[in-house]
Amino acid sequence: MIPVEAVPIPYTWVLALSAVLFAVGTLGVLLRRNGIAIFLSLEIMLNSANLAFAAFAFRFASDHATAAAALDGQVFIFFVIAVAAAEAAVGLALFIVLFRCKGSIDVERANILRW
Amino acid sequence: MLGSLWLIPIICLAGAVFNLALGIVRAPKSAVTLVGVGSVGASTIATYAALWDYLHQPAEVIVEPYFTWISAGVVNVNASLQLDPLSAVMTAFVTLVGFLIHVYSIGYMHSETDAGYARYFAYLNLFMFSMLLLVLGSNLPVMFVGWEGVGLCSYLLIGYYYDKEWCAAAGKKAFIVNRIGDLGFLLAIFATIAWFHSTEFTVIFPAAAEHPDQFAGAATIIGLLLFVGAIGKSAQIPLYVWLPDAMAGPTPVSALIHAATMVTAGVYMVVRANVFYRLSPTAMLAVAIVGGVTAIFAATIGLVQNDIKKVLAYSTVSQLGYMFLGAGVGAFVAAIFHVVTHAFFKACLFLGSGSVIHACGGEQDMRTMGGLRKHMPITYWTFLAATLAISGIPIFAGFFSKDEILAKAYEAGAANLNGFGATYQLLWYLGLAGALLTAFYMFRVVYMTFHGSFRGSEETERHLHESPPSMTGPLVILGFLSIVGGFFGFPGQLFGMSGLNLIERFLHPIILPIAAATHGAAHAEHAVGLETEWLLVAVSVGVAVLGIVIARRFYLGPKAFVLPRRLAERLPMVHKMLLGKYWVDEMYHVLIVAPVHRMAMICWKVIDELIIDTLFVNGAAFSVELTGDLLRFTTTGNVRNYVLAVALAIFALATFLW
Amino acid sequence: MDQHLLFLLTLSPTIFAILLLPIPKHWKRVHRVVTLIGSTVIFAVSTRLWTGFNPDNPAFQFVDQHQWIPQFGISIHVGLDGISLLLVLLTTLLLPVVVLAAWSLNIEHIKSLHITFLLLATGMMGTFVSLDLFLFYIFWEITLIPMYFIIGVWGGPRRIYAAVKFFIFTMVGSVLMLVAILYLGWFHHQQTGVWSYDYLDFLQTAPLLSVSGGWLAPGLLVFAAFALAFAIKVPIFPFHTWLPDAHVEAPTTGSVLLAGVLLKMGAYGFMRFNRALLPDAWDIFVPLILALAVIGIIYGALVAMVQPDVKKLVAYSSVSHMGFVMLGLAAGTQASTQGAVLQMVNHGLTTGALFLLVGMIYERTYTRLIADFGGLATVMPVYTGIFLVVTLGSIGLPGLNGFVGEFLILAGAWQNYPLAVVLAGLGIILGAVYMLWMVQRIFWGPLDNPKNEGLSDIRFRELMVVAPLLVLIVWIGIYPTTFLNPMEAAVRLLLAR
Amino acid sequence: MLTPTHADLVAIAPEIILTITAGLLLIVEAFLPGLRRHFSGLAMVGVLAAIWARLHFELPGAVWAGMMQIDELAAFVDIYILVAVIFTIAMAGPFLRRTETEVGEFYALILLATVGAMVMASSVNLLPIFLGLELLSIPLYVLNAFLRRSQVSVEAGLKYFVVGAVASAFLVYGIALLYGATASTDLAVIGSQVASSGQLNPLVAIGLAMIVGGLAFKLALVPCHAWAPDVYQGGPTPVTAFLAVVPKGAALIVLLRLADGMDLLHISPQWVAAAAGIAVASQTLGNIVAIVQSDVKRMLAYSGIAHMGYAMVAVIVAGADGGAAVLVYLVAYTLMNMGAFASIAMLSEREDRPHFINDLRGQGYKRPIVALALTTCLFSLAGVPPFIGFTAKFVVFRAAVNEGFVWLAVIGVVNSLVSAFYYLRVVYAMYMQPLPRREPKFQFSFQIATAAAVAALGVLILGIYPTPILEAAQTAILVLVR
Repeated sequence: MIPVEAVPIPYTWVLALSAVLFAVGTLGVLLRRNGIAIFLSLEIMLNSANLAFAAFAFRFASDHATAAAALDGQVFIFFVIAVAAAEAAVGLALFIVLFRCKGSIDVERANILRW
Repeated sequence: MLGSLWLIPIICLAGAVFNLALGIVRAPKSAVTLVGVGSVGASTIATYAALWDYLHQPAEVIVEPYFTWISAGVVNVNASLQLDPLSAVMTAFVTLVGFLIHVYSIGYMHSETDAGYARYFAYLNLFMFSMLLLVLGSNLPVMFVGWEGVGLCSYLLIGYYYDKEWCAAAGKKAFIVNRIGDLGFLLAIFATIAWFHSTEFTVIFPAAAEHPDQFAGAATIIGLLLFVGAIGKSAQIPLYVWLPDAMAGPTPVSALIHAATMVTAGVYMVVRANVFYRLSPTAMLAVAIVGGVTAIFAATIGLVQNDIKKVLAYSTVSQLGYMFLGAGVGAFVAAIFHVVTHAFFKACLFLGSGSVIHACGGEQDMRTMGGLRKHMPITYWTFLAATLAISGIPIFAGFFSKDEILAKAYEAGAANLNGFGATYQLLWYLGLAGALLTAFYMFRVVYMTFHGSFRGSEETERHLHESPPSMTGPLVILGFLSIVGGFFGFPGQLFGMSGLNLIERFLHPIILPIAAATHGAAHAEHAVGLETEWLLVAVSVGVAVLGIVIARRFYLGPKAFVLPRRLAERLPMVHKMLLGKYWVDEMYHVLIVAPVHRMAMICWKVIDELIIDTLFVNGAAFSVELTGDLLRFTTTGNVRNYVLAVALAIFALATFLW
Repeated sequence: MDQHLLFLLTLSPTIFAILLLPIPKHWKRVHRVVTLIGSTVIFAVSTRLWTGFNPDNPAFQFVDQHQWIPQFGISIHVGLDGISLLLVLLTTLLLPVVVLAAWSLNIEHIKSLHITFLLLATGMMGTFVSLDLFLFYIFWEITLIPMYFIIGVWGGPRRIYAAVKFFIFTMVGSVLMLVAILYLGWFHHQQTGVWSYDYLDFLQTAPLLSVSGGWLAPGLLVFAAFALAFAIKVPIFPFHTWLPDAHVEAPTTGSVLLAGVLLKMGAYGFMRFNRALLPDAWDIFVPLILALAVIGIIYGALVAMVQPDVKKLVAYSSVSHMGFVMLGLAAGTQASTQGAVLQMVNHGLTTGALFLLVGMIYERTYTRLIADFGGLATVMPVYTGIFLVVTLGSIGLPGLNGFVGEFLILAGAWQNYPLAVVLAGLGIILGAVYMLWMVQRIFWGPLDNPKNEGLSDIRFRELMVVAPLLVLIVWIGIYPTTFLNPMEAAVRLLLAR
Repeated sequence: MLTPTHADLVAIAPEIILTITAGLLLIVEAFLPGLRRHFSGLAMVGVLAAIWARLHFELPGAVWAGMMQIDELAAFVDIYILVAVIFTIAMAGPFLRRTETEVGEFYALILLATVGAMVMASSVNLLPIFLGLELLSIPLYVLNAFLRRSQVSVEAGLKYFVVGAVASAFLVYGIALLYGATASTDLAVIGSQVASSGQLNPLVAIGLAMIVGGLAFKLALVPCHAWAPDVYQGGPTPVTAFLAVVPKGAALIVLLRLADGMDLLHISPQWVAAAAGIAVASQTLGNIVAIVQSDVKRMLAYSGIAHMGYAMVAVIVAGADGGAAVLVYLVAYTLMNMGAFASIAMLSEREDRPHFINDLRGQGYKRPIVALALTTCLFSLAGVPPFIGFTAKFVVFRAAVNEGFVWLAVIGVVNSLVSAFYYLRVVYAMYMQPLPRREPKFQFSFQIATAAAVAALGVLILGIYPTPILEAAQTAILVLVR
C-alpha cells in the first residue's frame, strides 16, 4: 500500500484541465461535421468554462480578501448550465428541422447560401 | 461738333442695329439704303464738322472721356475718344472713302435679296463704327475694341455669301489669323499697363518720350508686340495669308476693308506708337525688314495671278509693305501719307474691278476679259488713273507718297540709321524692285482687262455694259482723288519750300520730340543732298516707266501673251512657285494646322479617354469590383469555416493582446 | 425682413418643392406654372440682395445666424459678400430661365423633374451663402443628389454611367474635405478651447496651421483636401473627365445649371476656403494651380476643337474657360481676382446660353452631332445671329462679356506671371478656332441635310429664355463696372489675408 | 445580503411587461388561435407599454445589488431597441400573413429577445450580461429558422446557431478568465483593477480577447462576420431587420462599457491597434464585397459589416465623444436599416427566393413611397447629407479626429465613398432602368409602407436637426464616463 498524504490539489491543475477540455471542445466543433457531435463539443466547451469558474472560485474561497467573490463564480456555473440546457433544446430542434430539409445533419450540406 | 465726338461712331452703330432690325422684318431695299448710306453720310458730315472745329482751335489733342469702362486694381480703362492730327487724318479719309463705297454698294448689291441687302449694310455700318472707334480711341483698349470689331466685320463680310463653303472658310481664316496678331496687341496692352499703369496715349507716349532710358526696354517689347498685331491686321509676312482669301467677299468690301481702311490699321498703330519705335532700334528695324520683304514678296506673287481681285489683293499686301517700310525707316508721316493715297487709288482700283466683274457677270479671270475699254469708258479711265497712281508716275497721288518712302529708306541707309545702314540700303533696293514689279503687274491688269480684244464668250460680250451712276460716281471721285490726292504731301523740300508739304506740317506734332537719349533712333533728317533726292526721284520714276514698258511689251500688241508664256517655259520652277504663291498656305497647313489637329486628337483619344478615363477612372472602379469578386469567396457558405475563422481570430487577438 | 432674407431665400425653393408635392402627377402644366412663378419670385426677391448690398463694406452682409447643433458649435450661419452676391444672383437668374427652357419638353415625370430642380436650387444657393463649414458641406453635398437624378433619369443614352460618374467623382473630393473640416474644427479647439466650425472663427485660427516640415505638414494636407474637392468640381485638368459625360448626357436643365452654377462652386470654394483660410499653403501651391490652370486652358481648347458633339465641345470649352478663372485666382492680383470672379459669371451666362441654344436645336432635330447640321443660317437666321453673339461673347470679343473677364485676368496675371499669360493667350486663339469652326460647320455652308430644311426659327418663348442672358452678355461687355464694384472691397479683403 | 426592493422591480418594469406580453401571446396562441390577426397589435401594445414604463418611472441608477444600471444610458438604449422592435413588429404582421406563418411564438420570441437585449445593455455585471446575451441569442436561433419549410431559412438558423453557440462559449470562458483575474464579475471593479494596473496581464488579455470575440460575432465584425450575409439573406426579413439592429446595439454597449471601463485606449496600444485593424478590415471588406452582390439583403449584410466597422472607430475612441458617437451611430443605423428592410420586405415576391436588385428595376414609379423611402435610407447609409447617416458619420469621425485618429477618419470616409457605388446601384435600378419584362408581383402593404415611410422621415428629419439625439446621447453617455 503506497501511503498518499492528503495534499490539496492546486487549483491550477483544475484550470489546466478546463483549458484542455476547452481546447478539445473547440477542436471538436472545428473538426466534426456531424451536427450532434459538434453539439456535444459545444457542451464540452461550456462545461470547461464551468470548470474554470469552479477552479477560480475554489481559489478565491481560500483567501479571506476575496472570499465573497467565490460565490459569484459558483453562481455563474448554475446559470451556464441552465443556458447550456436551453441551447441544447434549440439546437436539437434545429437539427431536426435540418434533417427534414436535407435528410442529413451534416452541417456542410447546408451551403445554399454563400458568396 | 467737338465735345460730342462719340456721335461720329455711334451714328454708324445705330445704322447697323437699325438695319439688322430692317433685315429681320424684311424691309424694302430703299429703307435699308436710306439708313445704311444715310448714317454713314451723317457721320461723315459730323466728322468734317468736328475737323472744322478742330482746325479752328488751339489745342493739339482733344480727349473726351465718357465713362469708366474697366476698372479693377492696376487696370483702369476709360471709354474715351481722342482727336489729334493723326486720328483727324484717318477719320477724314475713312469716312470719305467709306461713304463713297456705301454709295457704290447700292448699285453693286442691288441684286441681293432684301434681307441679304439689309444684312450687308448692317455689317458695313458696323464696320464703319468699329473703324472709327479704332482711329478715334484715346487708349489702347478702346482702340483694341475697334481693332477686334473691324476683324469681326471682316469675318462677317468675307463670309457674306455664307452658303458658299469657301467664303465661310475664308472668313474664319481671316478672323483666326487676325486673332494671332491680336494676341500680340493684347500682350502689348498688358505690358503697357504693367509699365505705365495706364493705356492713355496722352499718358504713355509723353512718359516714354521724357524718360527714354527708363523705358527703352519697355519700348522694344511693347513695340514688337504691337507690331505682331500690326502684322496680323495689315497682312504682312508671315500672317498675310488671309488677305488674298478675303477676296471671297463682295468687291466693295474688298475695297473698303481689305484695301482702303482696315488693313491700314496696323500702319496707323505703328505710327501712333512711333515714340516706342523711335526709342527701340530693334523694333524699328523689324518693322522695316518685314515691310520691305513683304513689299517685294507679295509683288512677285502678283505678277502671275490671273484673278483680277487676287492681283489687287497681293498688290495691297505689297503696298502695305511699303507703308511699314516707311515707318521702319522713321518716315512715319510718309507712311500715313501713303495710307491715305493708297486708300484713294486702291479703293478706286477695287471698285473699278468690281464694276468690271459686275459687267462680266461675276467673272474674275482676266484671261477671259480684254477690250473692255470701249464698253465701259468711265471705269477704264478711272482705273487707269489709279493704276498710274499706284505705279508711281509723277503728279499722280501714289508717286508722292511712295517716292517719299523710298527716299527716306535711302536716307536711312545713307545716314546709317541706328547703325543698320547696310540693311536699310538693301531694303531700299528691294523697295525699288518692288516699284518696278508693281508698275508691271498693274499695267498687266490694265492691258489684259481693258485693251486688246474680248476673250470671253459671245454671251457675256453682249451683256457688257457700263455700270450705273451709283457705281461710276464714286469711281470718278476716287479717280480724281488718286490724281490730285498726292498734293497734300507735295515734297516742297525739293524746291526748297518745305511749307508746301501740308500733311508733313499737319502731322508733325504726333512725332513727339524725344528727350536726350543715350540710344534710340536719331531721326535721319536730310542726310542726303538735294540733288541726290532729285536723282532718287528720277530713278524711281524710271523704274516705274520701265515696268510699264515691259508690261506693254508682254501683254499688248500682236505678240501679246507670247513672251510671258515663253518666259514661263524658260523658268518653269519660278513660274510654278509664283503661281503656287510659294505654297505658303500648304506649308502652314503641314507645319501648324495638321500637327495641332493631330495633337488635339491625341489629347482627346489618348490622354482623356484612354489614360484618364479608361486607365484611372474606370480602372479604379474595375479593380475594386475585381477585389470584391475575389473576396466574396471568403464567405464559403460552409459554417465550419466560419467557426474556424472565429476561433482563429480570438486566438490571434489573444496572442496579440498578451 | 432683411435679417432673415438670405436664409429664407435659400429655403424658398424647397418650400415651393413641397408645394408641388400634393399636386397630381398628370397636371404637368400646373407644375410648370408653379415652378416658374416660384423661381421668378425667388429671382425678384433676390434682387433685394443687390439693392440692399453696400459695396463699400467688405464684410459679410445680410448675415443671419440660427442655433443648430450647439454641442459642436455648429450654427445655421449665412451671409453675403461681394463675391457670393454675384454668384447667388447668377443662380437665381438662371432658375426661371431654366424652367422656361424646359417648358415644352415632352418627357415623363415632369413633377419629379421640377421638385428635384427646386431642391437643387436650394443646394446651390446655400453653398454660396453658408458661413458655417458644416452647413456649407451639407449644401455642397445636397447638390449631388438632385443633379444625379436629373442626369440619370432625364438624360441621354449613357445617362446612368454619366450620373454615377458625376456622383462618385464629386464625392471623391468632398469626403476628404469633410476630414479637413473636422481637422480645422479640432485645431480651432486646440487654439481657443472653443468648439466651432464657423467660417469667421476659422478665419482666425486656420491660417495658423503650420505648412513647414515637408509635404505632411497639416496646413498642406488640409489645403490639399479642400483643393481636391474644388478641383474636381471646377474642373481642373486632370480631374475633368466627368464633365463631358455629365454635360452630354444631362438634359438642358442639367447642363445649364451644371455649367452655370455647379462649376462655380468649385472656384468659389478655392477663393473662400483655400485662399482665405490657408494663405500660406496657398502661396506654396500657387505654381501647381497656375500650371494646371494653363494646361487646362490649352488642353480644354484643343480637345474641344475635335469634338463631333456640340455639347461635348461646349463642355470642353468650359474646361478651358474655368482654366482662365483659376489662372486669375492663382495670379492673385486685385485685377486678376476680380476678373476671375467676373469670368465665373461670364462663363455662367455664355455657356449657359450656349447650352440653352443647343437644347433648342436638339428639341427640333434630336441630334447634337455637328455633322448633322450645316447651313442652318438659311433656315433660322435669327437663331444663328443669337448663337453667333453668344459664341463671340465666349471667345472674348471686346464689347461682350467674355473679353472683360479675360482682359482683367490676363492683365492682372501679367504683373506676376507673364509667361503663363502668353500661354493662356494661345488658349484665346484656340478658343476662336474651335468656336468659329463649330459655327461654320453648323450654320454656314450649303444646307446639305434635307432633314433640316423644315426647321423653324427661334420661337418667342425661346427668345424670352435667352433674352436675359443676352442683355447681360452685352451689359457686362460695355459697362462691367456695375458688377466689378460690389466685389471690389470683398476681393481686396480676400487678398489682404 | 441585500434583498430586492420595489425600486428593483420598477427599474425593470419594461422587461417585465415584455415578458408578460410574451407569455400572454403564447397562452392566447394555445387557447384562442382565432385572435392571431391581432397578435401583432397585442405585441405592439406591450412594446408601447414598455416604452411608457421606461419613460414614466424615474431612473433609479444601480439596482439588483448593483448588477444593473438603470440610468439615462439604459433608458436611451432601451428606447432605441424598443423603437426598433416596433418597426420589426410592424413589418412582421403582413409578412407572416403572406408566408402563412402567423403564430404567437414569433412575437413572443421577438419580445423575449428584446428583453435579453435590454438586460444585456443595461447590466454592469458580467452575469446578467451573459444571461441577456443568451436570452437574446436563443430566440434568434429559432426566429431565423422560422420558415420551417424554406431551406434557406433553416440554413440561416443553423449557421447562426452554430457560430453563435461557439461564440458564446468563447464569451463565457472569457468571462471566467476575467473573473479569475480580477476576482469579480462586476464591470466597474474589473475596469478599475485593469485600468489601475496600467497594462493587460495575460489572463485579462486572453479573457478580453475571448469576450471581444464573442461580441464581435454579434456585431458581425471581420473576421467573425461570415455568418451575417448568409443569415441576412436566408432569414425572414423582419427577423433580419431585428437581427441587424438590436443585438448589435446591445453588444456595442457592452463593448463600450468594457473598453471605457478598462480605459483600453490609454493602457493598451495593442488593443488600439487590434481594434483599429478590425474596424478597417470590416469597413473595407464589407464595402468592397457588397459591391459585387446581386441580392439586396445580402448586400445590406455586407454594408452592415462595414457600418459596424465605422461604429468600432467610435468604440476605440471611447470617452464622452466616442460614447456619444456610438449611441448616435446606433440610432442612425437603426432608422436607416429599418427603413431599408421594411422596403425590401415589401419589394419581394417570395421569401425563399433571393431579393435580386434587378427585380427592383422601375419600381421608383410603380411604388413611389416605398422606393423613395428606400432611396432615402440608402443615401443615408452612404453617408450623404442631409440624412442622419451623414450626421452619424460626422459625429464618429469627429470623435476620431479629436482623439488624433485622423487616419482612421480618412479610411472611413474613403470607405463610405466606395459604399456609394452599391447604394447608387439600387437607386438607379429603381429610377433609371425600365421595368423588367416579367414584372415582379409585389403586393402592397399599407403597414409596411408606413413603417418604411416613417423610418425614412426620421432619417431625414433627424438628419437635418440631429440636436435632440446628440443631446440625449451626450447626457446618456455622461453616466458611463462619469
